[in-house]
Amino acid sequence: MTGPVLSVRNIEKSFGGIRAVRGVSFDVRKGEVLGLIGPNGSGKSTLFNCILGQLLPDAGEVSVNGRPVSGLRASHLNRLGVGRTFQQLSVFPKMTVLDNIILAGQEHHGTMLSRLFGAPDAGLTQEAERMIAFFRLNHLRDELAGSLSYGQQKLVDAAMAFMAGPSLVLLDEPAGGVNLTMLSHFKDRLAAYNAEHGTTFVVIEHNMEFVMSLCTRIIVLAEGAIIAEGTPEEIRSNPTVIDAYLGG
Amino acid sequence: MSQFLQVLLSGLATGAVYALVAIGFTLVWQAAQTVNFAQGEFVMLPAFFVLVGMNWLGLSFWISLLFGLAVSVLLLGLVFKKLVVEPILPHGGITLIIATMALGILLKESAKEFYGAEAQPFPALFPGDPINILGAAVSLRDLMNLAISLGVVMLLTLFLNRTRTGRCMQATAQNPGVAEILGVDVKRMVLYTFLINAALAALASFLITPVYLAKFSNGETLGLIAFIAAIVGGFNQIRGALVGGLLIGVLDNLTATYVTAQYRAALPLILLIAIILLRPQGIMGTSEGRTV
Amino acid sequence: MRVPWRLLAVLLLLAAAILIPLGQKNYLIYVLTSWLIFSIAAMGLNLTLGYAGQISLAQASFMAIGAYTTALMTLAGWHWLVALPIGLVLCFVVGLVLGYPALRVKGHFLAFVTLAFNTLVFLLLRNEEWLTGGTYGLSGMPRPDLGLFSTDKQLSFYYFTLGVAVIAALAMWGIVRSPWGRAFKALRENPVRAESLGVDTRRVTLLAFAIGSAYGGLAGALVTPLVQFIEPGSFGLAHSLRVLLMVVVGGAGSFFGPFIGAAVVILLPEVLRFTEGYYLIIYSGLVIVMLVFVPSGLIGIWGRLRDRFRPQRQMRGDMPEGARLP
Amino acid sequence: MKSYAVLLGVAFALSAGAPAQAADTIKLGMVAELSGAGAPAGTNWRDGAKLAVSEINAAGGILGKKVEMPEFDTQTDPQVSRALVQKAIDDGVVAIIGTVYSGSTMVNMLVAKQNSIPQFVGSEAPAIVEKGNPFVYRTSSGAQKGVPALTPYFKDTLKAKKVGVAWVNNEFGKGGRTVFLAEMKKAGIEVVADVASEQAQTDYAADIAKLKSAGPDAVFVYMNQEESARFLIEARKQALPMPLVGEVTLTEAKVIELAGPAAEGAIAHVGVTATATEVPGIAAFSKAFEESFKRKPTHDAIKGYVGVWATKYVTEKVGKVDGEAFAKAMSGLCLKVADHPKMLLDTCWDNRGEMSRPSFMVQVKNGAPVVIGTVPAN
Repeated sequence: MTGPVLSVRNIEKSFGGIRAVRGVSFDVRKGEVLGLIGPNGSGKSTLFNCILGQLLPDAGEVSVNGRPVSGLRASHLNRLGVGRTFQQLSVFPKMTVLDNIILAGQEHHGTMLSRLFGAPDAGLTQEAERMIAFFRLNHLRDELAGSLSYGQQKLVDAAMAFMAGPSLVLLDEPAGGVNLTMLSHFKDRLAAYNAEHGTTFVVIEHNMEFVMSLCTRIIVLAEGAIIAEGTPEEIRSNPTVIDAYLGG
Repeated sequence: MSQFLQVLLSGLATGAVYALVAIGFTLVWQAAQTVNFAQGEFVMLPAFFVLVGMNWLGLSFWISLLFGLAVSVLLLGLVFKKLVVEPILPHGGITLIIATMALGILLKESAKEFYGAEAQPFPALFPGDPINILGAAVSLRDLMNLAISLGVVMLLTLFLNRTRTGRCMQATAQNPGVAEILGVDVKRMVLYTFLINAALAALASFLITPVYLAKFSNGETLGLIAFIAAIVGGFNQIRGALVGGLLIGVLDNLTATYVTAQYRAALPLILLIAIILLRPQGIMGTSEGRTV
Repeated sequence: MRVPWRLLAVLLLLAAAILIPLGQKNYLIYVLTSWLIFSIAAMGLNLTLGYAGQISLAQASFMAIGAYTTALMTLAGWHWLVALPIGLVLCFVVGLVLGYPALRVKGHFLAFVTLAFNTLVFLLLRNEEWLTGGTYGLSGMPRPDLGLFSTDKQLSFYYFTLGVAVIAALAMWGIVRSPWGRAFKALRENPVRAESLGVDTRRVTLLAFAIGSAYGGLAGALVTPLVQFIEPGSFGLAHSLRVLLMVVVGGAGSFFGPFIGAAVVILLPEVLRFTEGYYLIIYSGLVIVMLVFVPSGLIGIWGRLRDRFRPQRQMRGDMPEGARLP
Repeated sequence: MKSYAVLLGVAFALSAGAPAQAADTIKLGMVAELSGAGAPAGTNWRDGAKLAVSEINAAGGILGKKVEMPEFDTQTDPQVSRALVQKAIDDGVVAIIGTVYSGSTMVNMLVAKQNSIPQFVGSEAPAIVEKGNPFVYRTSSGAQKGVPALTPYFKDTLKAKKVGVAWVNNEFGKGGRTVFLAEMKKAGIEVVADVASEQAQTDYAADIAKLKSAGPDAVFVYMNQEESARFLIEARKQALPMPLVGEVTLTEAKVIELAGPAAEGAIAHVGVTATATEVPGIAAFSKAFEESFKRKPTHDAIKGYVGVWATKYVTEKVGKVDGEAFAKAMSGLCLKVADHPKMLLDTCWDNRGEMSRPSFMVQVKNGAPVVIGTVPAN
């Protein structure tokens, strides 16, 4: 694959006269871990939602592996190889961890009819077990997802996002509300997954420590536009970024 | 020509009453995200309250109308909101919709058990004597139905757009969360909506029952027609419900006269399916704001 | 050792269903048969309402499609077993065609479309006399003869219906446990997350509605040989509403709910006979009260009782960090 | 793990048997539309029958046994009615009294037939007696007898050349309309407007407009009570000029009450009417009914009343409770008022259960139906 995995071109989005995103463009190459940061109200959530198709941009285009995706429904986008995690807890609380993870893979296996009449696990149990082992969740395999701790649920959420073997995963504030021990385990797993599978990540995050240590490249947004872009080291020392954060 | 005019005018007169019911339905939909499947029964019942006032309490007809209106607003507005909608809404929209279906049965059967299964005559508000307009016989009653319905729609629109309370109600309907932040007493506004709905239903009841006769089963078709009018016209618009009501009233009569009487009941239904297929936001509706 | 218990209970009930009608009068057997038939219809609607969260008000119409298809075909000399699949496929296809436009739009549009459809079907059945016999309906349909087992007697027809109901229930069991059923459960618990994992809400819901409709057709196909007379009035909106309330009363979304709901609706007039005309008032009033306090239906009452007498499963507390953010 | 306890309870509740019946009473099964759309007709039917039962018991019962009449509410649902006829028979009734709605009767008469139980019905659809069922008997003439009785009125009295027909599109209305069309064809009268309306229809503007522009000499109106009343109200509004002629319903007291002045001048052929008070039996019946139920009897009340009395007369003629013998006795039977006063009028049944008796032409004058002519039994 030669072209960028994710390509964002001149995205514009206004809400009743307020220009939330002003002509943002960037590319993400295969295997990159891109951090998207910015102060509150910088437009990063709007941009994120435009990429995910939740919002229709006023102008510009988002394409994944060269295919325009604006306005696609979430399930369609997922089938094009885009996985995501959620800011809020997003597991299926009354299903077991194993079932949660099998579910995350099954829509990519077979047809609707084979899902109706085929094997009850859609042939995914082994794959799901591997994913569980990868995130070190073995002891929780048969627990109801809703009975897990907050951090554990975040892990399950991430495992689900990876289950379909996506080419691009969008992580929406993965570190929010997770304690330190758990966080380092989480970061370790994400990095390992990226290293093993070469999956591209786009991370939106407030926790600077987490972003700086996980990402290979960072884009800083302020007032709807890109104000800086570079490696974590470059961003850390960029005076514009520091101004934007301090100036609010 | 006189036949066409006759059918058109009669259709408008009936449609105007459908519109009243549809508007109430739309208001409740906006305020509480509730599809009230008992709406037809809400129109059937006020006439019986009036009959109770006249025949059991011995009140005069006009006093009974006020009595009927008051009881309707109390029972179908306040009590409905407090005893059915408020406790069930947290369980989800579907649960509430089903509850209103059960409520429809409850009201219908109650009217039957307490006032009898047979239709009852209901005094006319206006004389039904025909007036000849270009060969079409139109009664004062028809004209008054039309005038009152249009007048009420106009007053209601003025109220919603020009008064503070009205604007607060609109804000509540559009975004209760934001309305709350802006200091609107959301609960009170929702309650007002229910009271207005009950009053509109009572008014519709008083206008049509002289011709339709008071009968426990009257709500069945009326409720259905009201939804259809609301959806066809556009769910999020008062004028949508008005247009929908008039349209259905006229089309129903035209179909019965010129196309087929056997399938006259099918026309509104086909219209409904076509609208959902082609223009789900309704004829007058805007697609935004219909994110329910 | 939880599974054998449940299995045992189901087997016990099945044994009861086999033994109870023996030596009973025709009326009771008739009531039991219609209980089974309505249970099948309610099972189908449960898939639409309980699992997919969409209101359908056309279950009686699908029963009508099933009933008229089998009636016309058996009257023309075809075997019931040949007519049945055709009726089912017809219901399934009609379900797809009907559900497609309604499910494209968010909201409760399926309720309105099915409401309209139910009345349309009634009008068609009444007006197209050349095919359906109009208001006079169709009569004299033979009961299926299964070679060694003739269903002409009331009791043998009951066992035949029981057999069909058991097969239908097993199929439903398979459906809700399949990967497709899992997608369904996921949709119910967290639709946004499910969509983001590739679950196509519209298609899954549409399929649920179509399968639910086919169950309605199956119930209708059994009505034909049971009553041996069908007419449009037996498939009106009131009947759709009745099936809907069965699902709700029993417990929408639970596997056994429809059986309980159907039993309640069929038997309640018997139990409340002493109240004469008031039973519908009492019934609908009870439904509203139930929706206020136990929206999950009679099954939900049972669940609550169970929770009261049994200690709840402990939440895992080994990693209690992280505020449970809203 | 959830529901078996509940299911089990239900199952055992079901298995409770029916109570044993006492041998010194005779049970008649009142299977009628006590709720649902048919409730007005059904309750009148029941109350007429109730009056007959109390009179019969006061006069010593049937074959010296006291009469009981358990009630079964069909909810105006044909399938329920079928189940209830079965239940009534399981409970040991010797005759079924009901149902009134033809749609229900068509279904449940099969059950009574299978069990050889006589059944008096209030239904008027032609199809009921066309099924060769020897156990079903009408309590009023079917449409195919009642409607033809009108033909001479259209032809000779009104001298109509072209007529219109407005009918309610259910099995009742359709039956009447079919017979009417055939009759008009026979009589050489042209039908220029054929207007169907829905059951429970409320808006008759289009129907009347159509009739008005077709301009027939007279209109035949064949609808249920409320529909008739709404039709009359709209007809008056649009000043429909020609005579409106109905069969039975159009001049009923309820219709007159509902339609008010709009009912003035409406004409109907009535099989047996509570207004025909010059017939002594009918006058006495009306009086007794009003005393018991505080309202005027309807056509359906008279039918229920006659049905129960006929059960008594015929059972006593046979001398025992025996469905087969009852059916044999009914075939071609005539009950003369002279010997059987409670039949109210001389009544005969043919071998199919169709009934005939003298009937009346009635017109609404000054808000009350007045007999304007008598039609002999046909």
